[in-house]
Amino acid sequence: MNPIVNLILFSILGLAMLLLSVFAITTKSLLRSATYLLLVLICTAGIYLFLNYHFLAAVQVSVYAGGVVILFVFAIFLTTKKDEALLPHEKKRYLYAALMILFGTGVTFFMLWKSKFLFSNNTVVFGDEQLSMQLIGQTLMGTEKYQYLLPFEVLSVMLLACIIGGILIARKDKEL
Amino acid sequence: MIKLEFYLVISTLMFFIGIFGFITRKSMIAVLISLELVLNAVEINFAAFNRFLFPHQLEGMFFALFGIAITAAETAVALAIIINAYRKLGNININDASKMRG
Amino acid sequence: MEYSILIVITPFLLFLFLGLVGGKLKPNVAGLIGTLGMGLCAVLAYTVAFQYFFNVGKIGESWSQIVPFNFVWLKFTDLLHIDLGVLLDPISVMMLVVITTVSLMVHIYSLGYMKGETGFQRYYALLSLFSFSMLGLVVATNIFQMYIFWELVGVSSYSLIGFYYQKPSAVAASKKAFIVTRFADLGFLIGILILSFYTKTFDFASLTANDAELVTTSFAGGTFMGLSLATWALALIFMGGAGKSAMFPLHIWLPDAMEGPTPVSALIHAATMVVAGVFLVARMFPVYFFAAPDVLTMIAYVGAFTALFAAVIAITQTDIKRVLAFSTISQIAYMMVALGVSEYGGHDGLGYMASMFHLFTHAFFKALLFLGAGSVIHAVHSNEMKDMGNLRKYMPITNITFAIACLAIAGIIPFSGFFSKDEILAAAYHNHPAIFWTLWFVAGLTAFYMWRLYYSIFWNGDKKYDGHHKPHESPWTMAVPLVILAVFSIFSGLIPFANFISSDNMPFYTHIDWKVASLSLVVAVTGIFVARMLYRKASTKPAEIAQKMGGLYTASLKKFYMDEVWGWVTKTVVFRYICEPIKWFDRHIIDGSMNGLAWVTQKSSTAIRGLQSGQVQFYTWFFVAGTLVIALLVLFL
Amino acid sequence: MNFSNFLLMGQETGLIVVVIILFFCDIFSTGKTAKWFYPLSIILFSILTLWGFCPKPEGEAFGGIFVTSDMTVLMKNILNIATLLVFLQSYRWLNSKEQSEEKGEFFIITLITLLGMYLMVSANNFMMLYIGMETASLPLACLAAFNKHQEKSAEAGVKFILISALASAVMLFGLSFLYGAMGTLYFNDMSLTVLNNPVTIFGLVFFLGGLGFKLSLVPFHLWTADVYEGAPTSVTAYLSVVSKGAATFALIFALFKVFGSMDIVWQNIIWWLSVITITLGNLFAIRQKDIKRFFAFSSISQAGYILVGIIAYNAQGMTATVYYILAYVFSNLAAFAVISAVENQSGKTSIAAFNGLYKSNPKLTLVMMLSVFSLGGIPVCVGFFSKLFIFLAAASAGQYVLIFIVVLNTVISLYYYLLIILAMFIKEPEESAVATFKSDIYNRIGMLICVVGILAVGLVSGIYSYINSLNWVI
Amino acid sequence: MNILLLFVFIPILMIGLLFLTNSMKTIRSIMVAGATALLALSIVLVILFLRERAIDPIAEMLFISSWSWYAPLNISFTVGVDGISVAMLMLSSIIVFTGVFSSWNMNMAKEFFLWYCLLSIGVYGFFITIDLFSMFMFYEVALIPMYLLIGLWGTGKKEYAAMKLTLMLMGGSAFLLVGIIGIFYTSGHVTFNLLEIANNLHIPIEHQRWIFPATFLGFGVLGALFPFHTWSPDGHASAPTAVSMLHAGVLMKLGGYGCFRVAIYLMPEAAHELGWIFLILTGISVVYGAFSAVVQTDLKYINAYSSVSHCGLVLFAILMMNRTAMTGAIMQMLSHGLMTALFFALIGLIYGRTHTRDIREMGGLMKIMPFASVCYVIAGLASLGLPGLSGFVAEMTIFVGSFQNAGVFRTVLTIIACCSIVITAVYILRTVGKILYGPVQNEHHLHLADAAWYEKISTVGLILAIVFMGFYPSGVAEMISNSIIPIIERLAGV
Repeated sequence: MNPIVNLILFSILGLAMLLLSVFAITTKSLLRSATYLLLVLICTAGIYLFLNYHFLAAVQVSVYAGGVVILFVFAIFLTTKKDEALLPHEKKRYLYAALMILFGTGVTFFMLWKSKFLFSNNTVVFGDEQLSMQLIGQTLMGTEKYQYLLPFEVLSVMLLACIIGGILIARKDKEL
Repeated sequence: MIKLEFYLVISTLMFFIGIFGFITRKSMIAVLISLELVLNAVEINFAAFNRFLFPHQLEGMFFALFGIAITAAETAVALAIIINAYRKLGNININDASKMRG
Repeated sequence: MEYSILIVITPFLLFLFLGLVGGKLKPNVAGLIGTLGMGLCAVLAYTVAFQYFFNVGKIGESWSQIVPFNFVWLKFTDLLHIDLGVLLDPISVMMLVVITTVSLMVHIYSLGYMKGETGFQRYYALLSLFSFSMLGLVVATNIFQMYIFWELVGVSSYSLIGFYYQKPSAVAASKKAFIVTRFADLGFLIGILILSFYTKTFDFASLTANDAELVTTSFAGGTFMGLSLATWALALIFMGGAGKSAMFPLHIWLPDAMEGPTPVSALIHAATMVVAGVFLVARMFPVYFFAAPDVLTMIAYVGAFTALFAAVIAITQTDIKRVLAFSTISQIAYMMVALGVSEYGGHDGLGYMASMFHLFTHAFFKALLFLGAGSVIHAVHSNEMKDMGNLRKYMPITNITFAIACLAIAGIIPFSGFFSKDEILAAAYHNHPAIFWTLWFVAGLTAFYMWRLYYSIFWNGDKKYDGHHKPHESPWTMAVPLVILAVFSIFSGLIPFANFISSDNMPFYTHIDWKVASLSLVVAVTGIFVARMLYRKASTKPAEIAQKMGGLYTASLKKFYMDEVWGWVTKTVVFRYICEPIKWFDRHIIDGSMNGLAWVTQKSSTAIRGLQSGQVQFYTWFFVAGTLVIALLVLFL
Repeated sequence: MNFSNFLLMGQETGLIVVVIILFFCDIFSTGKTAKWFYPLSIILFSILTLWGFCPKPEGEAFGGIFVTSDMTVLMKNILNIATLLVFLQSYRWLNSKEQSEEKGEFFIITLITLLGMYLMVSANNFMMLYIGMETASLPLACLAAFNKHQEKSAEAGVKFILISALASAVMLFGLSFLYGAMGTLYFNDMSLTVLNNPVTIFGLVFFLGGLGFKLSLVPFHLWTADVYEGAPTSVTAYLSVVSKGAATFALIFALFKVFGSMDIVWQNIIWWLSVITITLGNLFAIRQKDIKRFFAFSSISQAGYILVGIIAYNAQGMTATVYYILAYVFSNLAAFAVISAVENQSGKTSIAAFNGLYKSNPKLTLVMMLSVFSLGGIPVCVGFFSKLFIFLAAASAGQYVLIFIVVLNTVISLYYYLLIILAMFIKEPEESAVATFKSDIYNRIGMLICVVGILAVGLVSGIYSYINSLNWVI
Repeated sequence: MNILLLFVFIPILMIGLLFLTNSMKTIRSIMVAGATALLALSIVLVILFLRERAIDPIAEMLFISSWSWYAPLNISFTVGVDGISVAMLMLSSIIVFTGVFSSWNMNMAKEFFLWYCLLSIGVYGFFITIDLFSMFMFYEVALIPMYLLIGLWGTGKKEYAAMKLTLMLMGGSAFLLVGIIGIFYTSGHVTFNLLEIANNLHIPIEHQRWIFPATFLGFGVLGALFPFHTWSPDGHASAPTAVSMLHAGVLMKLGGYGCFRVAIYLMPEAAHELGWIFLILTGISVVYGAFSAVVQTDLKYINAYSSVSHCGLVLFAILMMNRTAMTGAIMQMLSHGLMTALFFALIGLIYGRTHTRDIREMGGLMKIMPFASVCYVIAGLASLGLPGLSGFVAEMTIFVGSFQNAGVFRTVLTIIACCSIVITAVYILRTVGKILYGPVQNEHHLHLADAAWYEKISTVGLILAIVFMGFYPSGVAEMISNSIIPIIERLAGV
């Protein structure tokens, strides 16, 4: 692909993502918010595609967009009464929050700007080749260095705990 | 040419936008949605670093992968807890969850 | 002569015995045991005196210092240590005799005087304690031993003044006596510290040896505020003496001390303890003379002023014991003057001898006066002159002995006071004419107020007494000491004192200086005559004269407001302007700052409670902001 | 694939086995056998705990993601002991009417979080550390909301999950920069490439923020009190001791192994964190009225002390810190044992409920007293020794000023600990005071262990020497 | 087995036995037996010590034993005594013994004595150990029981007073702890043993400059050093009798002993350099305490401020840094310990009967309870330095010793300190005059009983000790003085 086209596409994607993020956190309707989130997540998958991490993009779409957002939607339905508007907070809170994130962005950018080394060697050109599924599978299931069987297993145990916990907490209890 | 810092700038901005939402949103679920933004931003970081700086191993990418999984689990637990809170408190207004203080 | 230690130890054992088990004894038994013990002491003291003066004391031409007994009690450094021991030399032996004699008389006298008082046993125990302390003081071999016993006599004096502890005035008087003397002792102590720091010894013998060479050399010219350190040290030591001996302005405790039982006044506040200051200066006389002659001069002036001052006050007092007390102050001041005007060696040291001589005679006649006064008080149950008069008819023995004592103190030949006072005047006459004339005038005053006292008590109209309280002569236990002391008062002046006591321990010859003697006799007789005119019969003349004198009379009656001055210093300055502010400072500033710390902690705890608002979003804000701040600080600082 | 790797994971495997057994027992146990579930869990877990003390092989597994050494084994043992003590305390609560159905869940979730903590301790890779940490926190949120009948518990759950998720996000943000700066997440490799550059420092600070949340260091501590107050007492105990201990171990390994060469930077951070943590924790603790909240702030300030040991950056610091955690386990859990006994008896958690406790329950009071004395650093309780060793460690790094500030803070901490003593011994009991009661046998065993621990661990010097003899660098 | 360990084991044994019993009679017999055993042990120790000392006049400490404790940190538990510690042990035993009798009728006696024994463990332990670590440990062991002893069995503002006392003393120990750790590390973290640090190691002067003030201040707070003395009046006023006795009698001595043994002994250079600051503070203490006592109306406050003054004198003398003054300081500790314990015993006795400590509400007690009153007078006289009682010997040794220093500064300070003897006389006599003499103020007091037998044991025991010391000071002084030589040599070697 043409690098320039690439860049333009990337810029559009990035800008869209940021804009959608802003919408997601400013919209008054929870459902809309969830929808914007979904769009942001899909855009992110696009970003991963730019990085040639197709598998990651797929996971992003299926897990996030497919799973998490649906969860959100269910939760919203479960917890939101009709015509319940989300009143905004008092202005002061926005001010403080804004100050803080401006400060945070400033610090982070300043830090990035100061670390010149990151900018000097990032001209690596990466091709279009995809990561092979085999490699991903081996990495996920291997026990050598740079292979992640153990985290994978632990993650499964954790998910078990979360499921048990989630059910325990969310299920309706017998009345006492 | 797409540079690394583009990714970093996007992720940083998204990170802080998420934080902003986290602090200012009134509904617990909205707060959680903001949190998703934050986590998403971080995962972009990992992937971008991996691809640009250390493409020979897949550490960053797998970190992002596991991150997604964990985020999902986290969302599930958090929503369960929020639903539980909704039963107890009657709404999901985060300001109401401040009985304990001082 | 090791047995001389027994003189000191016996009263101590008596004290322990009477103090611990006295309460279980019958009062009389306790009193008798005390008296017998003191009798034993007296016998021992006489034996020692005899042996010393006629047997072993004289080595060659001079009187030696014998130390039959001495041990290290407490070692400070290799050089400085407190020894306890017995030092026998003319003055200490003389003092032994005086103390044991008077003490014995008082013991006997008290058997009658204190009869039936509660705490009779305690009284005897305390008397024994006092005797022990006083004896220990005079035989001290070193200045620190003297200080130890100095404090002990202070305490025994305190307990005896406060013997009637339920009487607030007695308690106040005892407290005053102790604190004033304690204040003086502070000077004494500091003086000792300075002296010993330079000389590295406490020992009297070392200090005084070879014309006090040790002191004069070791001080080596150190000065402080323009005066040499030796002067300071000795002046401070004199301050101790002045306190005990009631020199102006530290005399205020003595009149109040009359709150104690009269025999106690006789023993402690007339004959023995109050002369400790004189004894101290006498003991260190060579040191004073060679190392700090300025101090001696000061002593002379202080003495002269005190003598005059006390005599003037004595004229107007109406409490008979107070008259005697001021008379005591005045007479002790005489002794001090004598020391102050004295020089060293041979006839030049006449003042020294005279001082000791007067101490000796004064002890007897003043004890006699007090005991006589006690006898009177015993009879009329009052201290006030106005309650007395015409007592000669009821109390003949007391009357006669009292008159003898008055003659003695007035200095009428041939009573003992004449001889000793004459020597003092003679010594002053040659060295300080101004002082001589002062003393001369005081002698006249003395004669006047003593005879005023005498006439007021025993004559002064023909006052009748009610049947119930009819005065009567005292029992024999009280009369016998009076008689014995009267004998002493008459004859003790005839002792050739210069043979025994002199500034350099070399006997010398004295004669009566008739020019001085006649001057003093004239003024004494005048005084007596004036007193006789005014007080023999009841009349209004004294009151009229008092009226005419106006302010002077009132001032004298009020003791020149010295009590008030001191009262102001203690109550206002010390209590109100030092102690109370300190108390306030302690509670509010010091303690307040400690509590303030706690308060600040509590306040800051409350101030930051807002952090814990319960709002998750605030927590998050704080969380992220905290992280960012830390990052900023670490990155850019 | 090489399964011999699992041989090195003795304790983790054992734990999983226990979880599985309990899982099935929970599923298949019915009304009658249900009452055996609790003793069974205790016995199984005790066996696991005891087994932990058997010698274990050392080494790295899974290509260096996981490392086990005698030190990590000991740390896990300490966590085991603490967890066991928490279990022992929870008997009455779990058998209460509200909770009797959910015993199994409690054990399983707790043990899985414990597994997460094991992995935090043994992690030799930041990804592993992160996953371990998430495993340790997410289910904990469920535990915090475990008392479903209480509003407070629900609120605690919300607070915990939201902040913990944010903390993990912050930590991830930091980790991503660390990864960016060093190109790897393996501790061993990172320690070779670590450089004192802004990205690394930035990453380090954010990483510390994430762990600071678990350790509840100021300024990451604000959730602590609310969650501790709202969560069930046993969960609070677990949070305040086990979770904190695991975080400490993870932190100390990360700092020592990875950031050793930039010690000046993190020592500075830790210095300030420790000072403000202790001070703020103390200031808050002073005026608490609820005993669980009180212990929350107390544990915040204790976390500050832990940092004092870490700051030493040497073997002595490591030993002192581990020893401190051990001491803290016994001291703090003794207090929670008493709190839970009182709470289960009377339903009250206010400090005022403890007024005059000595008159009704002297033995409980003595346990509590030993506990607060130990926390306050009074000899001969173990807290005295552990504090002293922490200070000695800091002194070995020349941190005298820090020691001084911290020691002065102990005076404040003593003040509020004495308030507990004051309430129990001196204050007159309220009208509705806690009556005399007998706590259950399990809790009493737990208290006994704590008391023995408090009194013996300090005086028996062998324990410190043993910790000191362990190597922790493979 | 080292004989010194018995000092710790006996109280531990007592604690164990107390746990097992509940009857008042058994409790009392345990306490009396234990306290007597401790007293006997102290006497035996004195004899053994003197004998050993005669054989071996050079060794700095005797009966040294050392057990390695925390080997990785070079911490050992080391015990050993010299003349000073023996004297302090003797003092502690006397006061523990008499304290038992003074608290004969305590409510909750079991608990009281448990804490009491714990307190004495701390005190004994502090005096027998010669390594900083154990010293500090025992120091804190001794402090903490105070809180409950005052808080539970105290009177008046007891909670406030107990808290204040504990916190201020703990604040002091905070300084101390930093100092001790500093000593350990700056001397090369080889040992905590005092003797080894003193003789084989050296603390660099730049470290001494901060360690010396820290340790001195740390111990000084316990020694009621101005301006950190305010715990003392409130604490003493609220404490029960035996606790006041033990606290003022022994615990405050820990401060002086520690200043002496740790601050001065280990850091002579800094002591020379910075001693003057503390010298001024202690000088203020001496006079300030005395002046404060003059206007107090509560008996215990009077005595507490008097303790400030007397303990100030202890530190003052220690800082004079010569053999005589230091000997005096130790003697003053003994003397003050005994007489202030006697005071508190008597105040407790009086308070127990009259239920007031306000001197304005009392009067004429001499008539009502002669025994107690005479004892009070004796205590007062000891306090104002009457020869023949312990106070005199100690104060004179201090004054003479202090005066042996050259230089106007120290001389002037000594003279100022001397002034305290007058002020002491003022407040003692004021108190005695108000409460014992004069007419009886309150009719109800007329029927009060004199001291009971157990109170008599306690007071007479203390008086005997005071008198013994007052009459035979040279024995005590010599034992102490010999033990000071090593310290003096170190100071001189600077």
